[in-house]
Amino acid sequence: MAVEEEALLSVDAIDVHYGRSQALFGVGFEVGRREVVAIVGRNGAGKTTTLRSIMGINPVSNGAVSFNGRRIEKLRPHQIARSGISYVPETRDPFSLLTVEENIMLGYRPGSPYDLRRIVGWFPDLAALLRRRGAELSGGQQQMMVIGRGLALGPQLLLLDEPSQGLAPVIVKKVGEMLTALRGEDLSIVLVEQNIAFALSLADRVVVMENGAVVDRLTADESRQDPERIERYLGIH
Amino acid sequence: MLWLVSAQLVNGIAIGMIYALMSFGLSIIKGLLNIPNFAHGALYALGAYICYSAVSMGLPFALGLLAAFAGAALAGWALQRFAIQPASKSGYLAQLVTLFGAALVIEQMLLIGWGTIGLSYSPPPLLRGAVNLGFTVVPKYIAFASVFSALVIVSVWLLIERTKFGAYLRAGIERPDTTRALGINVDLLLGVGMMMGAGLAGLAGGLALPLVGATSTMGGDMLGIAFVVLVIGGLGSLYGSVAAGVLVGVVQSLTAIAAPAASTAIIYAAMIGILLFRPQGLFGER
Amino acid sequence: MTEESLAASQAIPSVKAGRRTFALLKAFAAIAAVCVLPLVMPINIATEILIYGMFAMATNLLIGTAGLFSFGQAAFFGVGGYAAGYFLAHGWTSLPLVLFMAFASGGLLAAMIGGLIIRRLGIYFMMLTFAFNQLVYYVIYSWHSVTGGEDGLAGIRRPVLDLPLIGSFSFDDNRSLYGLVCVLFLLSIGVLARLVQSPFGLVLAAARQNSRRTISLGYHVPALQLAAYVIAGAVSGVAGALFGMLYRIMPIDSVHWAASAYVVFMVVIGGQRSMLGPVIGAAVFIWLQGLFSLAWTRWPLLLGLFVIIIMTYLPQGLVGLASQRWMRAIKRGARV
Amino acid sequence: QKTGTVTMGVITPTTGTFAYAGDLVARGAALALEMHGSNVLGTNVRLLTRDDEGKPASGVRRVQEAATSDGMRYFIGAYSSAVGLAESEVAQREKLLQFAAGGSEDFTGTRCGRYTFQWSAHPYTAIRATLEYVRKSFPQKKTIYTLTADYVFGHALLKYTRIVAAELGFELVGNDNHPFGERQYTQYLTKVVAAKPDILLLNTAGADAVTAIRQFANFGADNISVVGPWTLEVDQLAELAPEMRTGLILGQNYYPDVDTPANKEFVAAYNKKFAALPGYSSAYAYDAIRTLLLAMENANSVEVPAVIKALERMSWDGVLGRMSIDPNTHQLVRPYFVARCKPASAMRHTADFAEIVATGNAPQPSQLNECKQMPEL
Amino acid sequence: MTADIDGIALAAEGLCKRFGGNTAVDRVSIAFAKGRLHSILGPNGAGKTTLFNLLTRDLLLDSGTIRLGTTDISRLTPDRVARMGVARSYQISSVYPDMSVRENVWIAAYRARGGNPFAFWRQATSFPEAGQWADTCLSRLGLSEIADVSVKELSYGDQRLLELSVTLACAPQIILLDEPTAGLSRKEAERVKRVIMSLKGEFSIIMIEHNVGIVMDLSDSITVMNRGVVVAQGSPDEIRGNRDVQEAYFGS
Ligand SMILES: Nc1ncnc2c1ncn2[C@@H]1O[C@H](COP(=O)(O)OP(=O)(O)OP(=O)(O)O)[C@@H](O)[C@H]1O
Ligand SMILES: Nc1ncnc2c1ncn2[C@@H]1O[C@H](COP(=O)(O)OP(=O)(O)OP(=O)(O)O)[C@@H](O)[C@H]1O
Ligand SMILES: [Mg+2]
Ligand SMILES: [Mg+2]
Repeated sequence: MAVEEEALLSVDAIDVHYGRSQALFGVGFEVGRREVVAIVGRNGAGKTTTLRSIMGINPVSNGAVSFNGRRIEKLRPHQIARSGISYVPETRDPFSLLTVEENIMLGYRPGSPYDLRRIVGWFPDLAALLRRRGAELSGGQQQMMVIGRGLALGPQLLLLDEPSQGLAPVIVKKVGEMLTALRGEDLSIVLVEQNIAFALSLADRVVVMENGAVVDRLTADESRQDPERIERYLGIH
Repeated sequence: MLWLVSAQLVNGIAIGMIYALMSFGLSIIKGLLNIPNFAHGALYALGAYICYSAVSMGLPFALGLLAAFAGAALAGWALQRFAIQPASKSGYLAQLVTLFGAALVIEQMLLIGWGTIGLSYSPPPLLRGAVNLGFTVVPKYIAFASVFSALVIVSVWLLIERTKFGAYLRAGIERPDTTRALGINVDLLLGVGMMMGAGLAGLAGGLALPLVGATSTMGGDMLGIAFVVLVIGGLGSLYGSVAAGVLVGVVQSLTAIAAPAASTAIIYAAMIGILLFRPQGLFGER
Repeated sequence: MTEESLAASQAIPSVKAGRRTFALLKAFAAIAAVCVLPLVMPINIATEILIYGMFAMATNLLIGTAGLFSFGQAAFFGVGGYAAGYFLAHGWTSLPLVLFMAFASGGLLAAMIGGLIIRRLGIYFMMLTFAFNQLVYYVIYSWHSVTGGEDGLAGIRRPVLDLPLIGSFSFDDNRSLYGLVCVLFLLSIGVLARLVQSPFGLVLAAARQNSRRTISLGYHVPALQLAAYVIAGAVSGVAGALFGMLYRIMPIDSVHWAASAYVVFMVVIGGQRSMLGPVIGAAVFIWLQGLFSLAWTRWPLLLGLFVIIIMTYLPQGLVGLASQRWMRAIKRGARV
Repeated sequence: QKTGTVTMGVITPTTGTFAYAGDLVARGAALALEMHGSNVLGTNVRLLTRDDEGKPASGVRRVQEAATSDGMRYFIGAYSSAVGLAESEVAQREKLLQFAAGGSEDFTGTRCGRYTFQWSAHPYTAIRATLEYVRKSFPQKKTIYTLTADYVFGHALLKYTRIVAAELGFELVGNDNHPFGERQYTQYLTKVVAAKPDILLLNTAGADAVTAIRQFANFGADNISVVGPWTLEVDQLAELAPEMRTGLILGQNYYPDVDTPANKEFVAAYNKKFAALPGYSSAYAYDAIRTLLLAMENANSVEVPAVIKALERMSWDGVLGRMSIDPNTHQLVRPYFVARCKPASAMRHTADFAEIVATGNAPQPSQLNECKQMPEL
Repeated sequence: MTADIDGIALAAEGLCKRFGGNTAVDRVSIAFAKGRLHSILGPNGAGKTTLFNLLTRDLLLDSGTIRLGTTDISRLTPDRVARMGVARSYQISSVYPDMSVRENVWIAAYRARGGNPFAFWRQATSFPEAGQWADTCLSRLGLSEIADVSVKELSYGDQRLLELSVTLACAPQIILLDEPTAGLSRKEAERVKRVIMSLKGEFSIIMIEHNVGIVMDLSDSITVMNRGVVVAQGSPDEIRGNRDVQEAYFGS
């Protein structure tokens, strides 16, 4: 794939601050069309902050974010979302008073390829819960719901923050299958994961972060050939 | 005795619908910002004044009502834009206090704009006089106002329930950031919702003009009742506001038979009783 | 005054040396400020500021520390004032007696109301406090024979302090009343500041942030909150009694819910996260009210604008502004 | 304290429920002083205006402050009796002369004081004057339904209504008490209409009365006459649309048509300065200040005790006519006016609401008075 | 079963909990042995967290009894239960955002060390025992370095560690852990695993966890739930071999 030629998203040396303390230091990477990029790193490395900055929730103090060739780092979150990016937060953030169906369809835009039918098709567990309120779901059910909510927007780029967290293995597997199936469509994914095996099974490329900076970039092949390379960063042994 | 009770019942229901309209707007704003709108009374007064100005310029009463709605809605927007939103970063209580402040400002502006003497307006000739129901008489205007309120409530309700607007509102309140990230312009949404709630307050004020006139303090008088209605009906339950409005109207009317002086104290006691035993209100959901 | 910040959240982590002397210094500053107050303004205004300062501090124990947004504190202020006032108007003028009556009646009423409502959360709690306030208002309003109804309770006499050996001391003079108010004010600052830094205060603050978690740690949260509610009610009652003594009348509007709203005003514009914030809020509020009302007949408009502006630009209230400035100054000093 | 200056306070509401009155009171006071030359017995007189917000506590606070910081010795202006009565306590203690107005009989009854004078008529005077007129002009009207404000003022009016009705032979067929600040009167009015009385007597005042009359107009019950012995002063008549007003019989403490030289002079000067007719609020302030200045001249002193003694002995031509002060109660003995509102077609100008149809000055029977011995100065 | 050897720490009999029409926990009977680590596995929505909520009395029971040792706690309030030695961590981090890390732990430590919550006359700092115990708990999870950081500023993973540290500071007899390693990176998960291992024996531990590796390595026994009922119970090996569990949970 010709990633350099026409990246869908390019994050270019962004700095992000929380108040006076700096959380990201010149983070940069690119995501091509129909590509899955995994971001891995230890707790507090800045993965979530990166996603939130792309989404415009945390302001970027230096650097640029381009999407489809358009600068977006100054746009407001809803404008960024409308330009085709959608974000699934690690804290899930369900809307506790809305029903599951309302939760999922909140950002739905006519023309989105992912309607309620398809989403429930991927997560049959949700079918029986559609009338339930967001707060009345178990942790894992919420996770499925908010992944669905993110997809319903019909994004070109999906930012997934630890989607496997709290899911039973059987569901993790299902999510994996679903994401694999989505690769056939016009969708790119940035996947933040602690479950390395899961991440590697999906990713085309891996970005490793440490202390708010990108410290390594690997292709899928490289990571398979040299599994130790990632493990070193994650601090096992 | 029986005819007296039924007379008061009819009267109570009619008055109750106007209360309902008032607290319906309050309920929308409560749903929106999750705060009791302490400036609601001031917006109600503003509506009455605007309506007065419109009719005294020779416009028909219907247009006066429209102007009351529009003017208050505009004020609601300004309130959201210049007071509530800036204060929201200072926290929940700050928004509340800001609304108090805004109520003071609006009330004083009414005095500056329209003078300190209260204003009166008689209903259009078509609505003057009373209908005789045999056992009681009901002033035509009161009958009109209650039916009109009911219609407004139903149509706004349908607007909220039948569109995604309601879901957006609730989502935007709970998690503004996440809602924005779903492509929804939360600030615009809050502005529009605030305009709607404020507009309804203004409309209620316009509607009340022939009944209570226009005075700068009329808002404070109404605010207490509107809160009681809101709480009894269940916070955030639109349907509850209506039922509770009627209930409060009827209770007030009926206590007027036996112990009129207690009628205000009674509705507060009722509010306390209901909150203690059914904190979500009569129709609210947990 | 100093930009003191005794927020609960700072009490534990670092017990640095010198903190104690610093606290002592602040205490002296507070006392000094209180002493010069009557020199710069009419004495009744100075007295009123301290009275409302006490009232606002007590309210802030609920709002700032415990996160219980009460819109009904005027009920306790009023009941304390009416109880003490009734005794003073009917010839019982012993100071300890009336102060006790005010303290006890404020606390007792708070215990009764609090017992019913303390488990209600958020906006429900707010609305209940509001409704009870109105109910108390209507009771006082209609109980004309005892309370004077809408005319207020008039004919309140100033109390007398009988000291063995020394003799009896009367507070008829405004300056001696100011002295009395000063002593009670400083006492309540001391008690409340201590309380906020105590385990009790910390746990209240914890329950504010996450009550379910606090319960699961083994704390009976409603009991703690009720205790705070009663303490706030009792202190408010004493403030109310002092108010009655100051103007020798207990007006009905002191029990109206608008009075509750005003004390919340004071707390919020002063700053909820510090001990002296509410006091400064009270001072500014009362002082501005006087100033604006001289300046323009439509003065509440100025007051409203002032509140909106403060809330827009100073999230932490006036004290937040002061401490920001101060921190910056310190940093600048350190760099030089 | 400034020597050589007499400071008079106008402590009056410019905000709150009675906000409309404050400016009018201040106008009247300023006019009286201006016409007198801002100076009495060679001493400079200065006016001090403060907002009492219509609240007792604020009133007391302002009076106290003005007395201690500004050397105020005389004051007028309270609009609500609750405020005035609260201020009266400060007046007795600080030895300030208060010339009050307001509906409560307590000023000159249970809570009378040597330093307080009452400008408004006594409720008995008001009711007697009003009902006497009704008795004479509408002999066929016999039954009265009363609507009473549920606080001291309303109760006092009701008490005297009973006494006067017995004196004049009216029959009271029903009464309802409504809370102060009530905005919803249809439930009471429904009862009234059902009882079919000849007369609806409003023992309520101010905004409450305006609202009640407005809502009564909606019933279209033309055969019931509305009578207000002490209900709406001329200031508030503008709040009612002409068709709501027409035919109302209202007792008045003051009406601009009052035919006395002092009033003519006052109305002319007022009209010249403010391009409007004066109302109750302005007239009260004007007449009170005028009377105080007169009393100072009579006493040949600006000291409060001397002025009090002078007032207690005085009898003079005031704005309202021949007036004097009852030394035992400090009640102003003065005429009270009954006015009848005109239909819109009969109005000569926009403020020509009514015409004076009767006057009366029957004082409260002294056996009913509860003012104990006036204390020494 | 193992229970007989050490005695029962906590036992439930016929627990039921319905939410509207949906039964989240359906006649569950379960016993937890003293000093053992007992895991609860099950697909999402199986009722595991609800079971925890019932055991700690955070939720009211519809029916059933709960016994702590020999005491019936089915009617006690949650704070009483906590004081009797039952501590829990929450699935969603549940910490005090406006406080520092140390203060968070201190609140738990103070109660655990028998501090009087109504002590409003003394300084919080005049209770050194609680402070020391809090520090011990912090260092056990490697949080000492960030003890003075405000909790708002912590990354998600650190909040999870803090959550555990607070639970530990309750100095309980029984610890209920709801997904303690969710959201933790490998290194932190490893650390948490070591901490839990070191707690074993000291306390009775009940753990909900989707990380099967950790469950299998640590557990003495495992209960599997599905749709509110217990579907299997046994040692890790037994559970690994159970076909139904394989299908319902692992999906293979
Ligand atoms: N609201 C905040 N205020 C201040 N600092 C913050 C805030 N949120 C995060 N940080 C800091 O920013 C850094 C990056 O945090 P971030 O949440 O992006 O990490 P992460 O890689 O997503 O970690 P995890 O795997 O634990 O979710 C951390 O050091 C954290 O302490
Ligand atoms: N407050 C509630 N109201 C209604 N239903 C609820 C409520 N809480 C939980 N449920 C339902 O009860 C069932 C059990 O939920 P529980 O949270 O116990 O699952 P869990 O086993 O912990 O799942 P997970 O592993 O996903 O966290 C679920 O179907 C859930 O939707
Ligand atoms: Mg993260
Ligand atoms: Mg769970």
